[in-house]
Amino acid sequence: MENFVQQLINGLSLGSIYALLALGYTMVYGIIKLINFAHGDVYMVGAFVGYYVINYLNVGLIPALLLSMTFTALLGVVIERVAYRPLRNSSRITALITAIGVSYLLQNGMIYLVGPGVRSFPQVVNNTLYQIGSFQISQMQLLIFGTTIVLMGALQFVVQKTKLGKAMRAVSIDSQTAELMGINPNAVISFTFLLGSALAGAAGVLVGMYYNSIDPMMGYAPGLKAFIAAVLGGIGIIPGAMVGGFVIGLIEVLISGYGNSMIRDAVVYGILIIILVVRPSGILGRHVKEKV
Amino acid sequence: MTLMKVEKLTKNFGGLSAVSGVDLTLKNKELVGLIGPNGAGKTTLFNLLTGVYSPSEGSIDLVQDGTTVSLIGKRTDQIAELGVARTFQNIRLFKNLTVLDNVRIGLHNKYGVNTFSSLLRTPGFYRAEEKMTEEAMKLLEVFALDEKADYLAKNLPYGDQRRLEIVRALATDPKILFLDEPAAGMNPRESVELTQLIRQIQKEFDLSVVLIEHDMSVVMNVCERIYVLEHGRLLAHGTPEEIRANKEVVRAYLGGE
Amino acid sequence: MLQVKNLTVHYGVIEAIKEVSFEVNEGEIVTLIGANGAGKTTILKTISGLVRPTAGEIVYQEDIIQKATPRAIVQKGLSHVPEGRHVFSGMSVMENLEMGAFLRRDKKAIRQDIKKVFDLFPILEERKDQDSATLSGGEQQMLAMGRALVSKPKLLLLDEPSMGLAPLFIEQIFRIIKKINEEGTTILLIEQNAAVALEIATKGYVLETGRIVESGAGKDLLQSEAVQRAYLGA
Amino acid sequence: MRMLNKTNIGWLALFLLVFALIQGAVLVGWIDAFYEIALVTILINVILAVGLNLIIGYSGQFSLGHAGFMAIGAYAAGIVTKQIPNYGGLLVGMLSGMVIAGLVALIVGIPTLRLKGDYLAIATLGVAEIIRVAILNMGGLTNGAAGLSGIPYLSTWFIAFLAAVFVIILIANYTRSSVGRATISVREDDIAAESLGINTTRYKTVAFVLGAVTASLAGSLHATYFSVISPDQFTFMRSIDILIIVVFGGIGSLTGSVIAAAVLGVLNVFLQPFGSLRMILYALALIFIMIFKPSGLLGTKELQLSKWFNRKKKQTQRQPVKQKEAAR
Amino acid sequence: GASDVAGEGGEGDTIKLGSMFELTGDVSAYGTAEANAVSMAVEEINAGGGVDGKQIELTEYDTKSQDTEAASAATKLATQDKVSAIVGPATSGATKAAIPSVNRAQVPLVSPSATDDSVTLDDSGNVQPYVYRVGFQDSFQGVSLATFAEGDLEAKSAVILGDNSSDYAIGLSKTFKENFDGEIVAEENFTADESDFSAVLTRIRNEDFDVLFVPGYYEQAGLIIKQAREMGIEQPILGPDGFGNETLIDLAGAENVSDIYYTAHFSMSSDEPEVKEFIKNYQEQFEAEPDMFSALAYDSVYVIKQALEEAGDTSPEAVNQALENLSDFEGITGIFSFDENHNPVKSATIVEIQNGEEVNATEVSPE
Ligand SMILES: Nc1ncnc2c1ncn2[C@@H]1O[C@H](COP(=O)(O)OP(=O)(O)OP(=O)(O)O)[C@@H](O)[C@H]1O
Ligand SMILES: Nc1ncnc2c1ncn2[C@@H]1O[C@H](COP(=O)(O)OP(=O)(O)OP(=O)(O)O)[C@@H](O)[C@H]1O
Ligand SMILES: [Mg+2]
Ligand SMILES: [Mg+2]
Repeated sequence: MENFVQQLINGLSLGSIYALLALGYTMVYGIIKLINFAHGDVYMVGAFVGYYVINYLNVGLIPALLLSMTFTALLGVVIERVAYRPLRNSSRITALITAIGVSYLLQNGMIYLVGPGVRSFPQVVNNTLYQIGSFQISQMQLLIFGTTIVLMGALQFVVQKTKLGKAMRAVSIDSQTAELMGINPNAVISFTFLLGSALAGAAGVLVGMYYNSIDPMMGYAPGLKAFIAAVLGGIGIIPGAMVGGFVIGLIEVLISGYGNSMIRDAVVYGILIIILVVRPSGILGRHVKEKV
Repeated sequence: MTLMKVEKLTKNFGGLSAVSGVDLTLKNKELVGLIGPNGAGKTTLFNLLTGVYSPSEGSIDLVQDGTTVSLIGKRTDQIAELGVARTFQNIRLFKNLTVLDNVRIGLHNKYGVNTFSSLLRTPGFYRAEEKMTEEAMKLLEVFALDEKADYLAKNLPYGDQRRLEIVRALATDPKILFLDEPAAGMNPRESVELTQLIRQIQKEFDLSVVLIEHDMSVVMNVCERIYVLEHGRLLAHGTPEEIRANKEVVRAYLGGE
Repeated sequence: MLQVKNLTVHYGVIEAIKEVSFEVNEGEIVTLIGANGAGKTTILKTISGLVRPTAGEIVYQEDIIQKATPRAIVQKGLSHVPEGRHVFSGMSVMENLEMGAFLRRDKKAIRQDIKKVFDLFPILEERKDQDSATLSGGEQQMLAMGRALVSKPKLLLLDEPSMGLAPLFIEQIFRIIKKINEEGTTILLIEQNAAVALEIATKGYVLETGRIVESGAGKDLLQSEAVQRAYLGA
Repeated sequence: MRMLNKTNIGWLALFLLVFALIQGAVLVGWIDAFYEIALVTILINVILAVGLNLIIGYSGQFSLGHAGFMAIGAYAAGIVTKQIPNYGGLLVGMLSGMVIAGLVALIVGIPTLRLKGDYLAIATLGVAEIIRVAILNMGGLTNGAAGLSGIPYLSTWFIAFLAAVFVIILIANYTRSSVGRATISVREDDIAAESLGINTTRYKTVAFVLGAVTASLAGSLHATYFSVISPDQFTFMRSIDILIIVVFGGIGSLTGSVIAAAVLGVLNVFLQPFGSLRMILYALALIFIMIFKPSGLLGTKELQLSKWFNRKKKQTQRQPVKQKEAAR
Repeated sequence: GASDVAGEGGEGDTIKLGSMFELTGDVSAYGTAEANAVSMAVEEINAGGGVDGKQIELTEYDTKSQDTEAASAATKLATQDKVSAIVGPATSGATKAAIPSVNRAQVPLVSPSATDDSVTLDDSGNVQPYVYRVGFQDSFQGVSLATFAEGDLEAKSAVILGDNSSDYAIGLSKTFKENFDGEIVAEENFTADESDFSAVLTRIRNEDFDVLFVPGYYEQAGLIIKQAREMGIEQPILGPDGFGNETLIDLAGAENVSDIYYTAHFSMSSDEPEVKEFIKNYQEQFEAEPDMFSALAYDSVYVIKQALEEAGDTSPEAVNQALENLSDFEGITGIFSFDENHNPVKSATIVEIQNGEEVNATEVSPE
């Protein structure tokens, strides 16, 4: 039982990392239906920016976060402007391939610049471990978990309730008609990338600090997981991204903790497929049959 | 002879009853109109009859060679195979395929050979393809679309697209054809042409046609019987003359001149 | 109020509009009629900035707008109800109407205008929280129109507003068009339903394969034999 | 004999010509051992891409699991030919791989192909991962993570060429037939297709199974040409590589897939000496090509000999103005 | 077509040497470390007058961390570039993929770090005629570690935590299990791209055992050590040569790196002048710490140099002959000869780390 609670904590903490990334993923997806494969790599760049500013500018966590978010936000906007905007009217799969290209570019560009090796992240905050009975939870875990929840709430509010959020939805549904309403789709899309990439940057710094390990390939696996989490939760749905992230984190941890870790990934995917067969639009997605 | 019998058909969307308790019969080779205000449930009724939606309540029976088959629980494609074809309110052609291919897809179940013959190109395959093309061209000719057989469907003018959708539906060799606002977006002159065309195909292809239409010149001219829906319920039913004279229908739908 | 001068529009190599010129004065209802594919929709899209012309000039209230973005054009008080409704599916009826008021800041007045739309189209009020994708065809048409009205346009471009509407409602919609016109909105109207459209129009233009072939006062055009033959099928 | 019409003879002649050209180049020594590897890689990629194009381009199903089916074929051929190291073994291995891949595709296809778009993509990705983990855990049969090595070197470029031609003909036949059109109709508009009596699940499944079977064949060739296979050759990234070929050639153009496999194969050879810069150059090439040729090299166009032969008869079809297709 | 000017292996005043490593892709960290050391060694040799007065000309390819690319690169080096010998690649899988190519072209290949036993042997147990390695093979390390665990650590029970998708981990686990007489309490797995090991560690924490064996590389091992120690798992942790990188200590945090034992090819704190020189030069040239990968790759080049000198001929066949008979090679990773299976016969050092510092080294020789 004690173990089980500890494993739940482990699962939620892993899940909140997936969720944090999935939020940015799902935002971008929600507006231009693009599977932004480069999202994980923007996260990686965010981690490296954090690494360098802490090491060379000797700043603390908060300034590092802000600087890193600013940098990745700009990076996201530039990527959108250069690589995705020209493909706005092409098929989705074409844009997906470009996103893969951007992902390769960021990964290999970083390998070229800083080398492929792993490095440890400077620890600017003391990662206090809280011992509650026989369970442990660390300050970083709480921080990441809290950030995820807060950001989810904030994003959901922005998208559902604010004028800008509604403009984002309108653009995602029909950008030409949105233009007729006086909305500037390019500005709205840029803003979405700005927000999504800033989130990725923040995640990079937090996770880099949490695990104390960063490398140019670090975006790949969590990026893929975040994509899966976003789809599982119902792609384009912000609370869905969070739910999807937690679900995957929990499944993974519970299988490692209680099942056969050898076949963990197979079981995780098996469960995902079953969830999707039962809920074809994701956990929180509504399956609306197209009106004909 | 009765071809289709619908009883107490109901469809609820959340709290909304889009169709409620509709009874309807359809006889062999007749032309029936379905009218009603916007949002009355006409399209929803079509969707129920063709299996796109499953009804919340009620029965749909199709009489076939003397035996009755229930359509409840059947998939759209199974219903289509039983001889029920339709067109859509918002045209749904295969836009990036040619006019000819659109029709040949309609003919697929009738002539198409199986996967293996197709993969291996057996002689039967060539025969079937030829027959299919021949028949498709014949159908297109009836609608004066044969000249445009090679056009991509999306490049046809609106009126032609509507007609192509009808040809494609006819290709499945239906006993019943449901047309959802075939004259929408046509100018009055084109509507008149369409009216004649509907009459003609009903005769030539020996089928029953049910037609949703807001253009009264079309409905009153071609339909033998008319059903009127309002708020999902049947408001009236009768010959065009009866309907025109029905005060309720005038209030709810036709409006006074 | 709006002058279109020698407008030419290409889709790739196809010349959809050829040197078209016409004029809409403040307070008028002007209608464009023409067969399918004549280029009516293209003209409206060019005016609202969705399509770029290859040549010609569009002047709206003294401003040359053929290079302006749709956003800038909308800001000047021009609103376009596109062909085929284009409601924002996935957003509720209410949210759709709010999008119509995107550029407005006066919250209270917006609420009043939405109320007005509900008075014009009571069924929309019944459906106000429904996903607009599941509205019936006619309901969507009303929503598209209502959404444009919420933006309080000075010039309203209507592309086949009566398409798919019940007869009773067609009468109503034309009455509504007339009413908003009387309340001070200038209207440029495209209609297949030429008879009714010309009935309420101050003046009309007949379009044939991208060219204007006839023009005149609405009632006069209605009498013109060419129009009768070609579009009314009399 | 309808089979011996002009078009089919034309195709035969074309294949023979290509064969003769390659054979000539091999004899003269232009194609040495190194270029032969590139050639076989291209041929294997042709098979994979043509099969994936059937799934993505024709039936409109977004699959990210092609590498999984390739793995099945690779291991089937690897295991069998290590026992029976001759052409008989190769045949048995190929066929058993194809049967297993087909069955797996059938079993997973029926429930998952109801899913749309990215949901299906995740499901197929999952299927491929499950296949991979299964292979990792099959003990001595598959030799786990270390994989199989010393697989007899049985496939030659000629066998790969024959297989590629076979797959191209098979899939082209399929797409240009009534069932192929039915499959396309599902992609274009499944609701309309259903209303015409087309069982959409069936055609999606058939395309998926065919794609899986051909991927398995490619895997068998891969195993018996490179002699070494391991589970990490068949990851998600391998599926992505195939997807790139399909998109680069043009989604829905088999000719495009063939050409793209060749172009990217040559590009890879060309970039090899660039060391750690090669992936950067490759990434840039990918981005630029997609931006400047978003619909792929050929769009949906195909090389059609029938058109060529009947050119005089038919007036050339009025090509529509290029229309910006909204993302679907 | 390929140029046919040169005789095999270069002519006149140059010797052609091929280098193929994982410069991009999953394992590019190891490949890059090795490729760096190779080019450094070649520069050194050339600066020192070359081999028998001939300069070495290095041709480098990237294998993208993909097996088929390894096959293709090996073929290109052997047939088109006509090199005398090939160094690389880093991993066992890629090396095995290159074997058919080098066999066909009959060009020797020296892999610095392919550790899988079967790399140098074919299925029927015959030696692969053209393949050599400089690192330990898995079985040797497995045996050494098991012996060390039982002997020096007096362990009666062990838990194994390895990467189930890596042949390295599987090979090591297998021999460790076979040779460890105590009880294997549990065997757990993770995958290489993970960073969070808390689930398995929580599970392990409740087991009763004496030593934790982590057959894996420093990237994961560093994190495992950190997370295990933070969670209160205090047992000694045992690892293979894959631990051999300074980053391990950075990742785990020096305070957590105590009671860590791993097999090493050389000690970073060694007093040997060659080792010191190597470390200094590497640091200067690449602004990074060398690790066991780079050390092995560095030695691989010198192995080939020695073979070239002994052969007195640059033809691949002659170099291969010389490699077969190579003995008493003195490198920074030890003094060794190749046995009949082309494996180096050398002793391992088991390094002990306490508080992030190397405190002790125990020599383990092959039996
Ligand atoms: N999937 C759905 N979910 C919720 N409501 C729906 C759905 N489909 C239809 N409705 C509602 O059911 C009612 C009937 O719609 P339907 O499309 O059948 O009307 P219709 O009679 O065809 O109207 P029109 O003539 O305008 O096309 C409408 O009010 C519509 O909003
Ligand atoms: N996006 C486009 N690409 C290419 N051609 C187009 C495009 N849009 C319209 N066209 C062509 O331009 C011409 C004019 O089309 P437009 O839509 O303006 O006609 P319309 O008068 O509005 O017709 P309808 O009454 O059918 O709505 C037609 O020939 C049409 O095929
Ligand atoms: Mg309707
Ligand atoms: Mg129009």
